[in-house]
Amino acid sequence: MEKFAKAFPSKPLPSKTAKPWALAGVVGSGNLEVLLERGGKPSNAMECHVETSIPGYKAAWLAALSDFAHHYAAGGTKVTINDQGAPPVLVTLRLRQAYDHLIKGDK
Amino acid sequence: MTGAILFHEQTARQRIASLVDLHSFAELLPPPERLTSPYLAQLGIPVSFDDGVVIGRARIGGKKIYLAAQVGQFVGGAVGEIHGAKLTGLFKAAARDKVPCVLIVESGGVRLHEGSSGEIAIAETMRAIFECRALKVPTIAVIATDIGAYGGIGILSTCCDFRVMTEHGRLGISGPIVIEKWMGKKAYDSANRALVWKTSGGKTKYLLGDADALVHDTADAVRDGISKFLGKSSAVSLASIKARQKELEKRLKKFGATSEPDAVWKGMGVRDIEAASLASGPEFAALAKRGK
Amino acid sequence: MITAKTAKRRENKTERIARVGKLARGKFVAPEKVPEVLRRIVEPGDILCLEGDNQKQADFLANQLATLGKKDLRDIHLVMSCITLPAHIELFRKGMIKQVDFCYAGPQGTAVADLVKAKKFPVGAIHTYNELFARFYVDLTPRVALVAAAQADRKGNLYLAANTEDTPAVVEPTAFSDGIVFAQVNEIVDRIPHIDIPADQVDFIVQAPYPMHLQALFTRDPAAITEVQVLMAMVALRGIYEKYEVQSLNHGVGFNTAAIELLLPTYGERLGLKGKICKHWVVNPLPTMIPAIETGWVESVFAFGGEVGMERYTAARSDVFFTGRDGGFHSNRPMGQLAGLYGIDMFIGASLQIDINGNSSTVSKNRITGYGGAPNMGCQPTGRRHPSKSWLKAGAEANPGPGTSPGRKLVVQMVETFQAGRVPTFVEELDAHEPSIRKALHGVTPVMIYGDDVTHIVTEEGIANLAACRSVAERQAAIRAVAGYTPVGLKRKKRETEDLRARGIVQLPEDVGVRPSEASRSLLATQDIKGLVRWSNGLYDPPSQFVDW
Amino acid sequence: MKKPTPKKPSARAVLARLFGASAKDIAIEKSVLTGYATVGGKKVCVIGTGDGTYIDNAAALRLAAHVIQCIERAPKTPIVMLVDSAGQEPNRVAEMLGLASYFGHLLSCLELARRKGHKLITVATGQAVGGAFLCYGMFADRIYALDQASVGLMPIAAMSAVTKIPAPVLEKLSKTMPSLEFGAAPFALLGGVEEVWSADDDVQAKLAAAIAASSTDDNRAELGKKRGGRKLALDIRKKVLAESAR
Repeated sequence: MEKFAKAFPSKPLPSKTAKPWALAGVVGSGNLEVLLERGGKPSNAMECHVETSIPGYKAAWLAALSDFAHHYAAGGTKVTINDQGAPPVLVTLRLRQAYDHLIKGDK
Repeated sequence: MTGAILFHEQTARQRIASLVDLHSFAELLPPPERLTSPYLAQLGIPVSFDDGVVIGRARIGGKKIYLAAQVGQFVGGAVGEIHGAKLTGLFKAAARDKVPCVLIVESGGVRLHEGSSGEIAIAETMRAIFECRALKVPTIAVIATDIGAYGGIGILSTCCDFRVMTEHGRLGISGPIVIEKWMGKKAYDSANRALVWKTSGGKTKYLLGDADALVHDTADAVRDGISKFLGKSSAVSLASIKARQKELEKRLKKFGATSEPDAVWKGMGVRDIEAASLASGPEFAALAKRGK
Repeated sequence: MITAKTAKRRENKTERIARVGKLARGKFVAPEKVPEVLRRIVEPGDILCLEGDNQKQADFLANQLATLGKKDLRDIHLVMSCITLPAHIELFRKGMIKQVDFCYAGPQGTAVADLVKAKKFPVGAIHTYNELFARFYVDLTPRVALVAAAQADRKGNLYLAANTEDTPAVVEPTAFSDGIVFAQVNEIVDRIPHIDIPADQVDFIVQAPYPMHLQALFTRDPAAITEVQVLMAMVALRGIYEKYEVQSLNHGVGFNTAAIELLLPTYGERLGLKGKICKHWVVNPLPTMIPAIETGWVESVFAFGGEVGMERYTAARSDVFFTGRDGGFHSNRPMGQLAGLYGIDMFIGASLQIDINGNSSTVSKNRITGYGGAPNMGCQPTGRRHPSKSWLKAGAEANPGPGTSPGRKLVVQMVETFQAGRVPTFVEELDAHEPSIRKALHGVTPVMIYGDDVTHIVTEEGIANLAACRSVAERQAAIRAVAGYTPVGLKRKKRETEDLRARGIVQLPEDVGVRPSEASRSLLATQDIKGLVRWSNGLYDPPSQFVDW
Repeated sequence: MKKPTPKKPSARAVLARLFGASAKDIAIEKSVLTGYATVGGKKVCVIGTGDGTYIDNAAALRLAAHVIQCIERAPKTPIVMLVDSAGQEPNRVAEMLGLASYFGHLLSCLELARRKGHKLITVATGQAVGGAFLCYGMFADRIYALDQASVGLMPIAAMSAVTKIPAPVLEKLSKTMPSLEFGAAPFALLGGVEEVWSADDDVQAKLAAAIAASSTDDNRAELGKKRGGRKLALDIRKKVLAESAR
């Protein structure tokens, strides 16, 4: 297992979201779960905590998270990831799904 | 035919969302509480915030239910200490509140990485299920995926009042790979998918009476299947267990020497095996005429 | 007038047939006599064609050939489409082959790489299909061809059923140059449904004790299509199919394109694209096309070969597929490749590796697979003259200068940035540059599709329009922009990417109107093989390994 | 997997130790035990397995039939369940016929007995592993184990083989996590066994006392927490109950 944490600059989250937290994905081979929560500090950063079963890809992780923080207004959120070897594309996809879910709720 | 969401492909959370009334699900011990397995953490295996089972309160068609959905992808949906305790607590809550309890099963049984704790948890949950049944609180297991209900969870599923299955669902104790290892490839080729499903799949279980409903592989169909049983319960009585004893004796006598699933299908009233193989849910039930 | 030289070639054929003598009854040879017959009809130095592609195989004849040794047959110049069977490898191990010219070695890719390392694989060249078929008429004309057919009648006419494939391309040059054609057939019958190969082009026939090997190469189980592939399919549909109004096309065999096929009746319908795109196809009878065919998207399909289990369905849909008078499916590989070269708006396929210049390859140090037919279609046919909307639009984007074609075929590479096991698809340099491989191939780097031919690369990150790039540096930047988080992708510069995006050379999913969170398997017309059977009204008979009911 | 090796002492000897002379009325058919005996001068119903046998569809039915008979003919008689079984034998026909349902039926019969006032006491006498322990023994009101009994999910070697985690890693962890350890004593630490009886104990007296003290509430989670072997289960369960009551 490899663990790391980092905060990325991001525009603040909309003041109202449908839910206080959202979870996307599952922990399974080649997959991951992303827990996205309101209440991270400060409001202009996305705070990320990653635990991954496959060490050695930190650069790709940080780049993917940084890009997400850049493209989405996710400031003031806390992202916690349990990963079992998901490819970066799934990381981005799950982040987007969790984000959509947080903002819009079920359906 | 287009765009149907297959129930067996959904994640546990998606299943819940698509089964219950909109916005009715309130998760108990939700992910932000971060109740994760200390065993897996010690072993360097990824943990999950729900420990492989999502539990909570919800409504289906306006009726209150307790609901659990196992996460098959996470360590095979296997039951560890936390996972098991969540299940036990949920069934106990259902008994306390006299609210039906639905378990969306997807588990290979005890989580080996956590040793005997998971085994005891399954036994405790069985006790809690029977607490519900004694109070005429319906307990319903939904078995709809290939991970299905195996090992201790296979046994546990048979303790519930009702089982709703799809053709993708498998119910048993030992899985095909274990049996193949034990008996040899000749006796059981685990790669023969058609044979595997005819041995443990929903259709055969429905024919034999071990599944109470066989529904299409969609959330809508599963919800209808569940709804049918929400108002019912099958309290354990002397008459019921005596009837069951007879039925199981008869089954063993009739098919005990048979190794071909097709013989079981024919014996249970399926005339056109090929058509029945292709049919699913109620279409199959109609072809089979289980006569229940 | 017959010159001395033609007389000599014809005499030689007569001698060979005379040597067989009573081992055959007329044209017909008993299975157990086949090795001896082969020994007598093949001479050292012969060009021998062993029919077999990535689908059907003259496997009985190949297996019989492999029972012989170097003392029976030597110095053979083997020409064949696909090295597929263990028997093929055996011929090399026994040292019977002095040269081989072929196209593809999929299942034996590892064995071929081993033979190359052991210097037991004297390769002339790895070809594309049409090149090899062409050379059958130029400098690689077979003296003996061993082919496979479904049925023969008593006169020796052959019926090829759903798997015409390479057979006419092998038989004709052989038969019309005094070569010997030897066919294995599944059965000998009084009447065949129709004649594919006339008896006077066939010298010997054996009824094989087992039916010819057929590989279910094009069956893709919808259950294995991932949501990422669905996302890419949505992006491709909007960013390429819709944009260029692609009318005629070829699809590869991968899951990416299978996802597109299954999105047509759902997502495609919703976009109002029915009747506007994807009308004419040059592809094998892909089971995943059944829903699109059943919903009326497809006007015609011409195929290189058949597909196991699609026989009844294709016969029932003779309005779409090419069929004989008897209703039987008809395929033809060289004609299919030709159609794929000149006749279509778009080729779209996947690759294992793409380099920074857009060159792609399926070769690695330990696996040499060759090309097959993809490069015949995945290239710019500068000989093309007829216009189409798509061809002109893509041509205009490519900004043709004087002295170049006004149009462009869309040549699209559709890949995930990582292969299974986190192996990056995008690399700075292809494994195919490995010196030992280049040496064995006489200095040729085995590139599947050249970067110059590629117009677009689609990944889960978006689309790179390479045709619209104005410099090598720009093309490299565009590739990095869609290479995701591979080492190649991590080297991209944000400003460069933004600039390319502003100019439409790089498009993210949202730039083509796709919301990634919408990408769901539920958009597929069916999510499993059983659904395909239902869509076909029970006419599709999937191979048993795909059946769990 | 290894074929089961019969554990010593034999089923008969175990019965004699638990029930003295009254054990003679207990039938042993294919290592499945059914009958009645006397404990502390009172009649008990006995069901069980011996010699580490496999339990199959037919065995489950025989045990169930005896429980039904006991409910009908000997109301409220305590039922003593003896466990010495290697589990269910992996078998395709057994699975096809629904072995899980046969086990579920046996459990239903025991549940009815409990509701009708029969006390349910389990004594793990030999192997008490896998499905065979879950399908009746672990369903008792109170569970005891002889100290030579092999109780638990599976030995560490087997666990290592299936999970691919090196045995030494599991060994080391089991020092702080008794759940991973195999045997009656660690199982008791988890609350899965009320008490382990040693060779020196007067087992008949212990059994009589156990029957007398039996209660139908499931106390295993409490025990597990108190004994420190299963620290989370009770709290998690309580949390579910508390949050759901809100």
